[in-house]
Amino acid sequence: MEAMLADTAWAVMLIILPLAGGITCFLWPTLSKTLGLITVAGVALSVAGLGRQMMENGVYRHAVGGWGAPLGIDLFADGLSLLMLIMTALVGLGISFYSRNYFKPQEAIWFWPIWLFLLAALNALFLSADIFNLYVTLELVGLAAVALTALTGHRDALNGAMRYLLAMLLGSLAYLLGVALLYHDSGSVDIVTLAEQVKPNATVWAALALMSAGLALKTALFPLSFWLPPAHASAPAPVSALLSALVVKASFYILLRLWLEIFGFFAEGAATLLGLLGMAAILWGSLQALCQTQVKLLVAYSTVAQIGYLFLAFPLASGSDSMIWGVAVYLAFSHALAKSAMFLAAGNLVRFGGHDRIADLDRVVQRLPLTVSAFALAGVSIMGLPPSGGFVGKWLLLEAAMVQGRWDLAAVMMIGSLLAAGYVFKVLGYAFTEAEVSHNAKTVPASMEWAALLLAIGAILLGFMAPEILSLTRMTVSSGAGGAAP
Amino acid sequence: MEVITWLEWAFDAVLSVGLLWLAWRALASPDLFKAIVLFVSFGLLMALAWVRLDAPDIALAEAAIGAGLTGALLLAALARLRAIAFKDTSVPPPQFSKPQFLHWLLIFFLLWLGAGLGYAIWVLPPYSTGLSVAVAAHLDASGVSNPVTAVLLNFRAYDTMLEMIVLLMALLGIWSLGGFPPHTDMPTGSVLDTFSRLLVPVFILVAAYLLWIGADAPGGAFQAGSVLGAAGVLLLLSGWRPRVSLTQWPLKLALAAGSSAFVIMGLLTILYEGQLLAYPAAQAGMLILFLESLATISIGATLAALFLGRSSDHEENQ
Amino acid sequence: MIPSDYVAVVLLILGGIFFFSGTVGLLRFPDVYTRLHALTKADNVGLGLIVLGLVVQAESWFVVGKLLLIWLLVLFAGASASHLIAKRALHRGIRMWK
Amino acid sequence: MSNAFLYALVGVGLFSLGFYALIRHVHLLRKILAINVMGSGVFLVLVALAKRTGSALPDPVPHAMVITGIVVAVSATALALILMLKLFAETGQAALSDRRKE
Repeated sequence: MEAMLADTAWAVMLIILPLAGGITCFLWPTLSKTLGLITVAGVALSVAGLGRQMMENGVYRHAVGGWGAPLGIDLFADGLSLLMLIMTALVGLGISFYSRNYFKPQEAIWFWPIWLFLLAALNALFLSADIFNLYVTLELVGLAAVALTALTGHRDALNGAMRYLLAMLLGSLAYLLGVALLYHDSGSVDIVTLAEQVKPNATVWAALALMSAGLALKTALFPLSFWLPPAHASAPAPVSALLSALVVKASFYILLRLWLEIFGFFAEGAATLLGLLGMAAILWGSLQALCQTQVKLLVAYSTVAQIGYLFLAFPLASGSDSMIWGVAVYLAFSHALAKSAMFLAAGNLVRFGGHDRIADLDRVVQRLPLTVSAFALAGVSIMGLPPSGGFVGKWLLLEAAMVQGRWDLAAVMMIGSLLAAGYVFKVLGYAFTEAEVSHNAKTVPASMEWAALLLAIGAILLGFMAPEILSLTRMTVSSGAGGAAP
Repeated sequence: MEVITWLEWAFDAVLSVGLLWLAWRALASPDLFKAIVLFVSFGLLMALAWVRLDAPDIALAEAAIGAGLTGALLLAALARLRAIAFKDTSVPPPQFSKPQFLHWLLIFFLLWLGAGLGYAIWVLPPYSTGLSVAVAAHLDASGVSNPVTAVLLNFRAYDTMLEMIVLLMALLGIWSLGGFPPHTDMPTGSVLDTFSRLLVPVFILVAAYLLWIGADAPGGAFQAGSVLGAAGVLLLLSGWRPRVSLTQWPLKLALAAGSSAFVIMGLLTILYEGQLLAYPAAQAGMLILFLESLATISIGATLAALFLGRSSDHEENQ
Repeated sequence: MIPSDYVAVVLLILGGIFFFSGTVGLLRFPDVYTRLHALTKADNVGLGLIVLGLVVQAESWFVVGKLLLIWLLVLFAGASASHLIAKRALHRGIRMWK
Repeated sequence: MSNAFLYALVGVGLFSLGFYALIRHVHLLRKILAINVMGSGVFLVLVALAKRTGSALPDPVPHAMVITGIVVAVSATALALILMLKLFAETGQAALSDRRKE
């Protein structure tokens, strides 16, 4: 039993399982609810299996079709992708648990197959080592996200979904043109072979610019974040949690992987530009969030701000060793847990009061204690207060910024955390007061409240498990086998 | 043979200018209907360009999907747009959204972008074999002799699996939105009925031929599937609607056939070969043909269902 | 240049001329019905000549069969399409030019 | 052989043309047309440069990529069209409205 468990290809299960689940949910819509949860639980188990497998024999590599790197496509998992897979599995579990009661029946039969295909695409994306394969997974993630955003069919959801689809397609085409240039320059689309053969000439610089612009547009980095707030705010609550926590991180992860393996060695100038845009994103996003009147829009603008933090890793990493990438992935993980908890809590508020206007939150603390505490705990992690995961991630970034003498980055990080505290307490403040117009509140199922709370507690617990997780991120190709066993 | 190369250069130059001019006219023409018709002819010119670039597989796919089906989808959408609006057909001229100075900023940025990309392409080495040597080396082990089908169905079969899911995803997205609003069906005359009744069997024959020939010559699952999709669109245009019993189980099975075939093949190859989608060398050709035939059915059904737009169970719970 | 090539070149040029006359008809004729008339007549005969030109050069009978099938399908499609366009134009009340 | 670079430059031209139309036009159907033209431009670059192998047979890998790309493009176009129609049915105009319904 032990041997059989050890050598099963868990990574492949991570992709095949949700695909099979999605197709079965499509064919038998009546049992899609239970089947969906079982599939997501199966995915979580597969991630655990993959993690255990990687603990023993280090980096995981799988040649699809048996053809090997330049000709065929390789699956590749190191510490960074493992962390992203764990993030996807945990947030996916919370959201699936929440969505069982959230959707009306005719919406549920479409939510589950699309969500399982999205999960499969995310897992495939985090495991892929082939830049054209990344294009196909990116496209699948984008189409699924747009279909889910427009699920309710309301005016704003359709508007947000249309804007998101056009931005997503533009980003994918720019990325694909970059893939075309890279392929025709060095004759391969496999990341490892590219890393060896790519030399900084005009074509590679054009490919770098195109791919970074396309991926920054899909990650909603500041000037290109026009599409994110309307899409994330108008989508159904579990979908906006999915978008902010997972989908946005997928394109960030690809940019990180490309920078780490291919472009990082000769792209200092572009790294400082990304850092500048990151700083602008933190300030602009936080200020916009401060002056929002609706919870979901506030949380969406907070996503724009927190993405800025992730992009600060680019200028810092080009200076020192690659430990900074581990910190960026860790910060993405903690933001995913906290932000999904926040959006689910916002969903509960909307379900409870019928609206999400901050001013009219009517004594929500007494009537929805679990939801507001979930929002508060998630806020602790977003703000970066100690013991939360957000604190550890931001502290490490701050430390690296000070070591490298980047006082501007450090200052912006501080201001960002201050502004984050501002908008979180703004919501919490109104949660205690009594609104003028009291309205008949609908009951919120306990499972939905507990889903939000568990994710928020996860964001806090992440801070306690920081040493193990950060040592996990050091398990990359360079550190060889078994480098990470704590 | 100097005349021939000069003639080829003249043809390429005319085709290039034609492509750019048609694309510009299609994007800038005031009337939407004219824009779509110009876009379809642009798609046909693109198919010609693929032939000039020795890419017959893509020419087939572009003519059937790029020009044909996308054109049909656009025209159907325009008809539905006008059916909802009941407004007169003259759509307001393309008003530009941004103020004037931004217009010139955008033009300057695009010229700079075009020049930069043009230079990035121009400095590429005139000769580079890319992966063609590796494909040629492993071609005989792949079970098919058409290199493009070998890449699509064997070397990068994983991409094609995700590709089938993308198609299914688009259909799920459309059905989850409740499908296209009802389109007033025009009374079809007898000519269209005889036309479609005679042509659909030929379509199915051509699709089977393309599927079979795909192993050795240009053709394969996507081209055959798009011809099947075209047959479906022709039937739908001539007023034929699938019987309700047909749209429950059989349609869903046909739609999911291609992707589930890939997923099951993935599972089997993991169990027996230890590698995802690694066909045993002896039966590679047969397995590829099996996968391709199911993919053809699935692509044809999906493309036709994309055009129909409404899902079967949508009607029940309306 | 063996004799069959000469025949092929002559046929192809003749076909080209018919296509050219069809295009001139498209540009010069006053309304949609006459243009449809010009297009379907000239282009089908033009295509027939081009197919014959290619048949002369074809290596195997199988290719000849496919070429003739192409011509047949285009004839069939051209006729039906022009009929439908003309019916639709009449339905939308586009008057003839005289 | 060297018509590869000619068609690649045409591809870049189509990409820029489509990019311009995507930004400038308000009507969603025109934006969808622009996305398709940009897609054709990128595919043209991919396949044109595959002809530089020096031998009669071009490089088949970009050809497979473009076939996958064409099918992805038609899926995205179908989804965009349905979104446009539903948006038109809800708001009465086939364009993105900037004002948020407060």
